[in-house]
Amino acid sequence: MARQWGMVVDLDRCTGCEACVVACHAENNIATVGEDQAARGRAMHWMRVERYWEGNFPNVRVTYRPVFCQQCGDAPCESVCPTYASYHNPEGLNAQIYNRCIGTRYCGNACPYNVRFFNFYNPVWDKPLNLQLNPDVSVRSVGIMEKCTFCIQRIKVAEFRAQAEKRPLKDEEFNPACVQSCPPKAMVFGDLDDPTSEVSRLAQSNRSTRLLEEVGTLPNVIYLRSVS
Amino acid sequence: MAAHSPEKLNEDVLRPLVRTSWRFYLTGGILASIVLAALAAFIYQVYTGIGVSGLDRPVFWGFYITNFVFWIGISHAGTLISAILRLTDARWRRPVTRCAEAITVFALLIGGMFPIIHLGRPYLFFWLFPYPSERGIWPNFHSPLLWDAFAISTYLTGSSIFLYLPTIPDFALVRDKAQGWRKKFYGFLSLGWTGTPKQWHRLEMAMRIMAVVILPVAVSVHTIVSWDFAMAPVPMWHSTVFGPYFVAGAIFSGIAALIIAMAILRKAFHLEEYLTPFHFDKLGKLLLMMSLVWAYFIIAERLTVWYGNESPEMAVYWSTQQGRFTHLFWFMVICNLAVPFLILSIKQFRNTITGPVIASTTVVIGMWIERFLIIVPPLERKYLPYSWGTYRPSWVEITITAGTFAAMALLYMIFSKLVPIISVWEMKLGWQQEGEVPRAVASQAPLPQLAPRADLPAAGN
Amino acid sequence: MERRDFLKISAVSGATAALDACGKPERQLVRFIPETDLIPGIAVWRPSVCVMCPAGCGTTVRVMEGEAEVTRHGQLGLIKMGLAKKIEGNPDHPVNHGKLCPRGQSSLQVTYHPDRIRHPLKRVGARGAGEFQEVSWEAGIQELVTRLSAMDSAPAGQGLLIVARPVRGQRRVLLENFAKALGAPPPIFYQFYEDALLRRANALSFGHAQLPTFDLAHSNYVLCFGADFLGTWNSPVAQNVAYGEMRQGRPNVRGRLVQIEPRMSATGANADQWIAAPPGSEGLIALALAQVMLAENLRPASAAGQAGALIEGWATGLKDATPEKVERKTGVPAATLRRLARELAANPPAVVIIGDAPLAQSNGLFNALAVNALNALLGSVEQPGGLTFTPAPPGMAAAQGLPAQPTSAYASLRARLGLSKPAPPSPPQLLLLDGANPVYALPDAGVKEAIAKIPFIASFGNFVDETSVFADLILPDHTPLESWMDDVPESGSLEAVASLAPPTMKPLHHTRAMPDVLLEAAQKLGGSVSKSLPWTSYEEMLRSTYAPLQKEKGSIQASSTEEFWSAARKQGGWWSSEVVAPGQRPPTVGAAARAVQEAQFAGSAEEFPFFFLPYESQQFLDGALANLPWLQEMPEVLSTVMWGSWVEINPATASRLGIEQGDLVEVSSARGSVRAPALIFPGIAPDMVAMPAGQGHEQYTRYATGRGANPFKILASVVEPETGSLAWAATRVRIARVGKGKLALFGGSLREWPREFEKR
Amino acid sequence: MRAVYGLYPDPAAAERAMKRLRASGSTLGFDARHICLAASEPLDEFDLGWKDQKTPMPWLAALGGLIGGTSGYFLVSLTQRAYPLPTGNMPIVALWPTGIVVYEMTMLGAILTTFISLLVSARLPHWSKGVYDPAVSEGKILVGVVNPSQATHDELVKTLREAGAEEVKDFPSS
Repeated sequence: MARQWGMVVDLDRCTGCEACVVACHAENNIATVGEDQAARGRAMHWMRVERYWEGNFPNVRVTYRPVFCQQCGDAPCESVCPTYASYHNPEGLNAQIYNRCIGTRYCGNACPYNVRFFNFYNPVWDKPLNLQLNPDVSVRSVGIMEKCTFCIQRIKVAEFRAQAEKRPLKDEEFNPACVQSCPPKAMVFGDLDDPTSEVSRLAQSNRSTRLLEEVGTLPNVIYLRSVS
Repeated sequence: MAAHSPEKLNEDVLRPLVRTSWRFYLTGGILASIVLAALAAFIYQVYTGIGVSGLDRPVFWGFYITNFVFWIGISHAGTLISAILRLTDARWRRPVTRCAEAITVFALLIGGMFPIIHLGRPYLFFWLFPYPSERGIWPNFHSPLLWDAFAISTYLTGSSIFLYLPTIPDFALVRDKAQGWRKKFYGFLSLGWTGTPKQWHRLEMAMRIMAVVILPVAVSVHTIVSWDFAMAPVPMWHSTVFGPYFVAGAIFSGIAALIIAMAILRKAFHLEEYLTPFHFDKLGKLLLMMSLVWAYFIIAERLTVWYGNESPEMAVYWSTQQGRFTHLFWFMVICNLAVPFLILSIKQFRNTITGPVIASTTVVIGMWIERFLIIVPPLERKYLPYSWGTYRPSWVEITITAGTFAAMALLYMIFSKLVPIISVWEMKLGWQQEGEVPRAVASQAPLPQLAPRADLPAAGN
Repeated sequence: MERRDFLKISAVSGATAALDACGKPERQLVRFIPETDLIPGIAVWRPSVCVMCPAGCGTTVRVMEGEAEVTRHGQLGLIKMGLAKKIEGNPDHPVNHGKLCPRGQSSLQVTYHPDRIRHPLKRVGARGAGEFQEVSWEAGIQELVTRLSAMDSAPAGQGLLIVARPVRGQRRVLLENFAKALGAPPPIFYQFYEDALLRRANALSFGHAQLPTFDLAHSNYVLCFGADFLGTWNSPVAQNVAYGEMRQGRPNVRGRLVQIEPRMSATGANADQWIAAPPGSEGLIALALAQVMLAENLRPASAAGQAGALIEGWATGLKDATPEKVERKTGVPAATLRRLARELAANPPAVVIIGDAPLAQSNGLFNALAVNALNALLGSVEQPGGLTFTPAPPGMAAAQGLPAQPTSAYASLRARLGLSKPAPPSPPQLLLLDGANPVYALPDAGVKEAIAKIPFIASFGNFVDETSVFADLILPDHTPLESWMDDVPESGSLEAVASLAPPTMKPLHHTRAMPDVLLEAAQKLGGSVSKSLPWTSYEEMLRSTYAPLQKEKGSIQASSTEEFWSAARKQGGWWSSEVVAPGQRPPTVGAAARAVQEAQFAGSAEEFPFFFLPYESQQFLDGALANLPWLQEMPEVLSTVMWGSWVEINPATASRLGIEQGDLVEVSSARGSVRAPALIFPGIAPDMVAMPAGQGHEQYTRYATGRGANPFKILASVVEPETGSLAWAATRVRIARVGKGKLALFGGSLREWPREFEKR
Repeated sequence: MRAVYGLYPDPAAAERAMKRLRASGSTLGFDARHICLAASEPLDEFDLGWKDQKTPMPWLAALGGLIGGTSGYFLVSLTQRAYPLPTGNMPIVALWPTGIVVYEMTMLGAILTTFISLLVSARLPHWSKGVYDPAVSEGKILVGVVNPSQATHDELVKTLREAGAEEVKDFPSS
C-alpha cells in the first residue's frame, strides 16, 4: 500500500524549546562536531528551530520555525545526485543512501532549505559515549551527506510489526523522534494519503502553508501559520 | 632582419626541443615544487577529510568548483578559438593554433580533476561513469554532473585529437632531424608519417571535420558547466542567461590565457619572428570584443534580478553589490572591463605586446573572481536567512589552487619542450599560399627574395 | 562436514582471529560473561525518572543489548549488557505526558560520559589539585564512617554539612533523616535558581508553601511576568504540553499570552504581546491591573481574599497604583495597562504567572505577593484554567519536601559557610556533597576558601567539578539510569504523583548508589543512626514507603503488596486517578500587609548604566548540565549560540558603544568582571545586558572546562530581606569592548529578509 | 617495399617529374598507382595527385555521429529502465537529460570516427614502411615509383634525374 508520509508543524504551538533538536541527535546518531567546527558552520542539526526577529525594541517580535527535510515531492536534491545516493523511496521520502554517496555535495547546494549536512570529518564519540549510538541507524563516515529521514528506522519497525501482526498500520502508531518528543505537540506525523489521518485532517487547515512553495519542490511538510 | 625562411623556421621551432637552459630547470623546479605542495595538500585532504577545506554548510562549493569552472573556461582558449579561426580561414591563426590547442588540453586536464578533488570520497570518483558494476546501478543521467562527465570527456577526447592531428607532420619533421631516443620517440608519435598526398588530404579533411564538430562541443561544454549551477534552484544560479554567459566568459578568459601564453613563449623561445605584435593586436581586438560581450551579460544578469526584486535573489544581489563581496565585485569589473577597455580600445596600447598582456592578466584574475562570485555568494545567501553562512578558503584550498596554476605552467613548459610549439607545416603552407616566401628555393633559378608584408612587421620591436 | 575438516577450519579461523587481534587492541580484550537477558536487536522500554531539573518528569528508557568496554575486578574487557539508548517521556506520567525537554533527553550522556568518575577515589595531592587515587568501596565507606563517627562526638553533630542538589522523595527523606540522626542541621538543597521566595509568597497568599501548577490547557488568557515557563522555569515540559493545548487544543478557542519582561525570553518570544517593563516593576504593574479591575468594577475587591489583604491599600482600591502613576514609574503606557486589565477580566479563565527575574529582586517577595493577589482577584486560584497546587500523594508525608516555613538555601548555605554575618557558632567539620556545586554556583566571594577550610569533604557526585575537586573522598553515585529512582513532583501535575523506577541498566562502572552507601554507613555507624534508617537497601526503603499507596485510589489496582510493587515498577510510579477538588485551602495565616516596594540595585546608575540579567540558560540551567556535548552543541534558540557564552546587547546600545556582533565585551560590576563575546539582541531593553548562566566552568569535564564565562561571578550579594534569597537580577554593570571574540553561531540572519543595503 | 625516387627542390620540379613518370609509365611497366610522393607540406595547388583525391570521411563522420548518438540514447534509456529507481513525480527517462547525453555521444562518435577513418584511410600508423627520405623535412619533394621491375631500374633513374631531381635514390637504401 502506497503511503505518503508527511508532517504538519503547527507554528502556533511551537515554543522553541528545542526538545526536537536533541531528540533527533539521540535517535539518529548525529555527531557533535565541537566548538571550532560548529563555529565554521559545520554543526549537524537535521532538525533546527529557526528564529526570526521582526521590528525593533520595544515593538519586537520573534517567530520560531522548526525546519528539517521537507521530503519534497519534486526534490531538487534527487535529480542532481550523480550516483542516486539521494533518491525518492516508494513511500515518498527523500532517502539518502549513504553507501552510494561520493560527496559531490551537489544535493546540499540544490536543497533550498539547507537541511542537508555533510560529514567534513569522520564523526568521533569519546568512549564510552559511543554506547549511546542507536544500533538501528548507521553511523555516517567522512565525505558523505546526511539528512533527516523522518526516522525511517522507526517507520520500518512499525511496518514490520504491522505486517507480522497482519493488520494495517495505525495512524500515529509511531512517530519520528522529534514528533515524539515535542512537548507542545507542535508536530504531527502520518500518512497524507490517508484522508482519516490526523495529519491529513490538519493539512486541510486554513492556516496551512508550505515552506518556499514558490520554488516548486512540493514539500510534504505543512506548516500551520501562527495565528497572531 | 631575417626573412621568413623554412630553414630558419625549422631551426627556431626545433631549437627549444633540444636546447634547454638553466632557467628552464629553475622555473620548472619551482613550479614542480608548488605542484608537489598541492599534491601533498590533496593527499592530506583525502587522508584527513575534506574538512580541511574552508567549505561548510551551506557553502558546499568553494575554491575547487571555482577552479573547475575557471579552468574549463580557460580551455576554450584553444580549440574554440582555433576552430573558429580555421573555419573562417583567418590566415594569421597559423602560428597561434598550436599554443592555443595545447592550453585547451591542459586546462581541461586540470579543470577535469577538480570535480574529483572536491569529492567527499574522491576514491570513489569512478562511480560517476557509466559502467556495469556489482552495485547493479548506473549513474543518474538526470544529474548535470553526469552531463559534465560526458561533455568534458567528449571535449577532452576531441581537443586532444584536434591538437594531435596537425602535430603528426611536425612530429615527422622532428623525427627526421633528431637523433637517439628522440628519433624513436618522435617516430612513434608521427605514426610513420611520410607526407604522401593521401595523408595530407585526409589530414586536412579530418581537420576540417574536427573544426566543425569541436565547435558545438566546446559551446556545449561550458553551457553544461553553467547548468551545474543553473539547474539548481539557488537564487541567482537559476538563470537562463547562464549558458551563453559562461560560454562568453570562457572564450574571454581563454583568449586572455592565450595572449599570456604566447607572450611567454615568444620571449622564452625567441619566437619574435612568428608571434608578432600583429597577432597580439588581432587577439587584443578579440579580447576587447569579448570584454564588452561579458559586460553585456553581467548587466543582463544583474538588471533582470534587480528589476525582478525577489527577496531571495535580492539577498544575493546585495551581498555582491553592497555587502560582503562588494569590493571583490568591483575589482572584478575593473579587471574584466575597465582595464581591458582602456588598454585595448586605444591602438597605441593594443599594438604593443605589453598592453594586451597586462589586459589579459587582469582578465584572467577577473574571470577567476567572476567564477568565485557566481558560486559562493548565492550559496551563502540561499533562501531561508537563518541558514545563511559564510565561506573562507583554507590553506589547503589555496595551495591546491596555486598548484593548478603551477601545474598549467609546468605542463605547458614540458609540452613546449616536447612538441614544436608552432605548427611548422601550417606556417609553411601559409607562406606558400600568401606567395610571400618561396616554398623552397628553386635549384636552377633562384627566385627573388620577397620582402615581408607590411602588416607583418619583423620581430624584436 | 567431516569433523576433521571442521577442526581444520576452526584452527585456521582461530589463527586468523589471533592475527587480526594483533593489529587492533580492542580485539584483545577479555570477554566477560554477558549481563543481559535481552534479545539482541530488540529494544525494551523501561521507566525511569528525570533528575536534570526539579520538575520531576517521568521517563522511559530504550534499552538494547550492546557490547561495552568496561572494567570488572580491575580487568578491562568487553561485556554484553543492556544499554540505555534513548530517553523519552513516559506517556502515562501526569507531569510530562510522554514528552521530554532537550535537557532530559541529554541525561543519557551523563551515564556514558567519558569523564565520569568510574570508581571510589581518595585524594592524594594537594586540596583542589585534582589528584586522586583509586580505593576500594570497603575502604571508602569505612573512611566515611570513621570520619562521621568522629563527627558524632562533636557538639550535637553540628559539624556535618550536607549540600545536595534539590531532590524530593525518599532520597531527600534519607538525607534529612541521616542528618537528623547524626544531630546535624538539615541538609541544604542548593541550586542557583532557587524557589524559596515563591514558596514563601504562596504560603503567605494561599497557605501553600509550594510551587504553583498552571492549568494552561484550559486558560484563555495568560499574563506572565518574566517567567521563562516554556523554557526552564518550574515544570517546563508540563507547561509546554499545556501551552500547546491552550493555543490550538480546543476548537474555536485560542488562549492568548502576554509577557512582561525587559529581556525577551524564549517564552516571551511566543507571546502575542510582549511588553518591556523595567526590572523590579512587576509588582507595581500587577497592582495597576488590579486597580483598573477594582476601579472599573470588573471584579470585586473581596475576591482577592487573603492574598489581597497582604497588599497595603487593596481594600481602599489601590489608589496609589493608578495606571497613570504606574506609567510614570515604569514607562508602560496607562492605556496598555487598562487594556490588559480589561482583557484579563474579560477572558476567563485567565491566569497571571510570575517567576525568574521578577522574583530575583530586592522586592521579589512583594512582586510575587502582588501577582498572587491579582490571581486571587481574577478568581483563578485552584480553578480550571488557573493556578493550582499539585496534591501530595496520601500517606507519603514530606515526600514533596515542602518546608513549613520556606527559607532560602542560598541564605542557609552562606551562613553555614561563614560568608554572612553573624558567623555560625560551629564551623562545618565535614562536608557531604551530593551533586551540588557551590564553588561554581554560589556567587559570594570566598566560597572556594570557605570550602577548602572544611577539614573533610566527601562527594557522591559523578564528576569532578569546581567543588568536588576539593573532596578528600569521592564515592561516585550511579547515574539515574543505573539506580532505583523515585520522585514526588511538587508541581506540573493536577493529580498527585509518586514516581518510581528500578534501574534501567546495570552499572557501567565501579560505582554505587548514594542511598545504598548512606544506608550502609548508617548501619556501620550503629546506634540511633541505624535505628532511624533501618533499611539495608534503598530498594527496601522505597518498597516500604510506597506500600501505603496500594490502598489509595489511583493508577494501580492491586490486591497484594507484591502486585502493587510490580505494577508501580512497570508503570514508573503511582498517580492518583482524580484531580483533587479545588478550594481545599487551609485557613490562611495572618501576616502584615506590604506596602509598595521598589527594587534596589547594587551599583549606581551613573557608574554602572546597565541592569544585568544572568538568566537560566536553555541548555545548562544553572551550569550543572554544561558537561553534556549534546547540550553544548544545541543552539540556544534565540541567540543560536553553541559551545559558548555571550552578552546580549540591544542593537541601538551596541551601535552607540561601537560594539559589533562577536566583539569581546567586558561586563563589570562593583564586584568584578567577566568577558564574553557580544551578541546583538533586538529583544532586550537598551539599558540592560543579559548573559546566560551555565558556562565558565573552571573544572567540569572536557566539554565544559574553560569554556565561556560565569556571570554569577560578578553578582553583588543583594538579597530579598524577608527570605534571604539572592536577588540575582539586582546587580548593575557597565560594559566595554575589549577586543575581538568568537561566537559559534548556528543561525545566519537575525531577520527573515534583511535588507543589507538599508544598513549602508 | 622497394622504390626508386628522386628528391625535387620545389613543387614545379616535382610536377615535372610527375608528368614524366605518368607519361613513361606504360613503357616502363608501372601505372599511376605505383607513383609515390612525399612532401613536408600539402601541395594543393600543383598537379601532384591532390586534386583527384576523394574520401567519404564527412559521411563517415556523420554516420559515426549517428551511431554515437544512438548508443547514447540506448545507454541512457536502457540502463535507467534496467534499474528503475523511483524519482518522485519525474519520468525515469527524461527528455532533456537524455538529449544532452545523446548530443555529447553524437559528437564523440563523429570525432572518433573522423580520427579512425583518418588513420585507416591514410594507412596510419605506418611506421618505417613507407617510401620516405628525411630530406623531405628539408623541404624536398620525393617523387618515385614503388616496386619497379629490375629491368627498368636504370631507365627510371634516368627519367627521374632528367625531371630535375637533385638526387635519385633507392628505397630502402642499401
